[in-house]
Amino acid sequence: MPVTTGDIRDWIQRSGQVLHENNAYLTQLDSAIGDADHGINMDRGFQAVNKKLAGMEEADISTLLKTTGTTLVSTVGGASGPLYGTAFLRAGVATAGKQTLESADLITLFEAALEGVKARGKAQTGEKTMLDALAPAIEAAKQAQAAQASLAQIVQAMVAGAEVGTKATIEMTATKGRASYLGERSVGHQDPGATSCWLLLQALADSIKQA
Amino acid sequence: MPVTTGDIRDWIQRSGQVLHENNAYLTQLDSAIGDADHGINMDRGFQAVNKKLAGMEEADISTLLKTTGTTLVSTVGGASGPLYGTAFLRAGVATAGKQTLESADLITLFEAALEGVKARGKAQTGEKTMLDALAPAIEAAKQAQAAQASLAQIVQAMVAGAEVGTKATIEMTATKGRASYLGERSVGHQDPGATSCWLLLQALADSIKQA
Amino acid sequence: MAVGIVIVSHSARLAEGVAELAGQMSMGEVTIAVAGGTDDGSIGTSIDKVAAALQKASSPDGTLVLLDLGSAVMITEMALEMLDAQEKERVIISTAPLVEGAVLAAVEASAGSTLQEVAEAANNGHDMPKGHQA
Amino acid sequence: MAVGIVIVSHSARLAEGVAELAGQMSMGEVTIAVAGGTDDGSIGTSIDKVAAALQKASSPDGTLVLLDLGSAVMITEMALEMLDAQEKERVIISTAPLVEGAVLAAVEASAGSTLQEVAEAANNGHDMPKGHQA
Ligand SMILES: Nc1ncnc2c1ncn2[C@@H]1O[C@H](COP(=O)(O)OP(=O)(O)O)[C@@H](O)[C@H]1O
Ligand SMILES: Nc1ncnc2c1ncn2[C@@H]1O[C@H](COP(=O)(O)OP(=O)(O)O)[C@@H](O)[C@H]1O
Ligand SMILES: [Mg+2]
Ligand SMILES: [Mg+2]
Ligand SMILES: [Mg+2]
Ligand SMILES: [Mg+2]
Repeated sequence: MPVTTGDIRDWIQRSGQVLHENNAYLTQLDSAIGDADHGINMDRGFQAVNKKLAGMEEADISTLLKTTGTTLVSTVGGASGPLYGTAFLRAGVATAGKQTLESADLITLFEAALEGVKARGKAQTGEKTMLDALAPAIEAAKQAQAAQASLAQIVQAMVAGAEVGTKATIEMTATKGRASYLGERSVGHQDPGATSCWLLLQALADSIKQA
Repeated sequence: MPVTTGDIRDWIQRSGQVLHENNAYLTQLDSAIGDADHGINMDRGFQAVNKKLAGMEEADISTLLKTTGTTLVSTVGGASGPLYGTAFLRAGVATAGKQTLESADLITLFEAALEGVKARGKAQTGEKTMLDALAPAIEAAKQAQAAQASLAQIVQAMVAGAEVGTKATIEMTATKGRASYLGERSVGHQDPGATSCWLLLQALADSIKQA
Repeated sequence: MAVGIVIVSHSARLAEGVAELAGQMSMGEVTIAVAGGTDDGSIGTSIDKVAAALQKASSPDGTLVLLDLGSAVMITEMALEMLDAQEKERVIISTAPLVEGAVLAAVEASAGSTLQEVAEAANNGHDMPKGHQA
Repeated sequence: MAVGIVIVSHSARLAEGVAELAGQMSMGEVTIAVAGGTDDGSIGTSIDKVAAALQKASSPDGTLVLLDLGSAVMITEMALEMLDAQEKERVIISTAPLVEGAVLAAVEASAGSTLQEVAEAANNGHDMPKGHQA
């Protein structure tokens, strides 16, 4: 079954809920290697997103994603704002005109998001950022797709890839973002942005399962 | 006639008056190559000094000078605070125990002040600062003394030396203080601190004439 | 007209303080616009504040943007992307230290210098003397 | 106990903003005391405020003082001269850029580093990346 507009809407709403529930957790992760606001930032951003989307009953997939992007840019207040903002904006552009998303469309969506984050933050994988969850998630999705997995399985593979990637950030030294101010001392801590990325993918998996 | 405690008190009071009258002028000079507050700073400082001294009827020369110094340090708020503050403090130390000041004592007083300004600001003459008024004033005093001039004539010579020195700052490039941020553009403007130094010496000459 | 200056900071007080300090050296001859804190007043950056500050400090001679931390660069770039190409070309994002760069840029801009000169002056803030030289 | 940090600025808002920003990165584990503006609230420095901040941020591990402009060095040194020799020895006046130095110093101090290490971390603020590196 392809992903519908309703699934995307459910995903974004669910993301808001999940990030709200994980506000303290993400903020605590950020307190170890940053400025203790990542949970606050993401919660604030997605609350604004969902308030905005509530008034947009007729929006299609692309519009939902773009609106999420611009709203995150305007409301998050931290580095994750322009980063996730660009990710969702590019995802919106990549899905223009689509009423549903097949596996290939979903991978295209996330590849566009990945390119957006890379372009915005000038980071590569291995620098202990959200990229280290997103990039392996997409790799896993592609492998699952090559192995003829269903769309639901592909998304499950993304979640698993993001989980592995997020946990791998623990051993990384941060070279981008505030955590880079800690240098070697950033080792031993899980990156908050990678963690929120993993949570967002988990929310997508749950929305698709639900559907 | 030697300089008395009353003369020193009169000098400091008169300085307050002169600086008050020249608040706008000094501030305008500072606006060209600084932050437009030198007149405000000096006026505020000497107002505080004179309020302080009003309650110290029994103070001797050294105490008057030291109190002036500490009060300037506490109240001026700009670079001229620690600089003039140190100058007056050192002058107070150099006149310890003196009930009156002969020519030699006066020169000692100002040499101590000069050393204080140099030590505090790590500047030399030629850097477009108050030193460029004070140092030539002392040079002129020494020459007058060597020529057997009276104390009043020596002080007059100081005023003349400070005037020449102050005007010479117009052609100098500032290499210390805020004016140094202007680099070559500081040329063509008279240094506010040199100007206030000249005014202070003029006030001393007037106090001695008055006596 | 002088080059305009924009101060982007995660803290509203910090941005205003920098503008206050730098403004003292430019005697009101230079527009120094601030974008400090988030829209709801907490610590962070706001694209709307940055865009408004860019607008306010906009000058035919150009605008120099100074930032407190590297993480403010991204939101500033997104604000710049909202400008038309011509306006965008007249903006430089400085890598200079915020306070020192802003003071030196304000001095330079008040002398009527070009955007390039103002940007270079700000860069002298990397090694502004704070021993006894100044 | 961590190395203490003192922020000396001509502007009260600037000093408080820097403390706010740097404090975010040290999670309350580091005392960051401010001395901003004159006693009457105008732009300038106050020896009493500097002395009070030095007292507040005093730590057996030492104190790092960061300044906005070179002209704040003199009043800071006079405030230091009021301390006893032993206390004075535990204070370093940094030449680092104020904002960048304070953030890096706060991070370093919160890790329990020595005064020398905190001072060196602050000095990395001279070239804190503000392009896309951070
Ligand atoms: N240049 C970058 N590229 C990719 N991700 C980044 C970059 N800088 C920061 N991040 C991500 O942003 C997260 C921090 O987000 P957040 O705390 O909301 O912002 P801030 O650091 O401004 O407080 C980090 O954990 C990291 O994953
Ligand atoms: N390092 C220094 N040594 C000697 N004099 C100095 C030094 N720095 C500044 N000055 C003097 O101080 C004057 C400026 O005083 P003021 O405007 O009150 O202080 P600020 O520059 O802090 O606003 C200058 O004109 C100069 O004469
Ligand atoms: Mg954060
Ligand atoms: Mg933040
Ligand atoms: Mg001044
Ligand atoms: Mg001043």
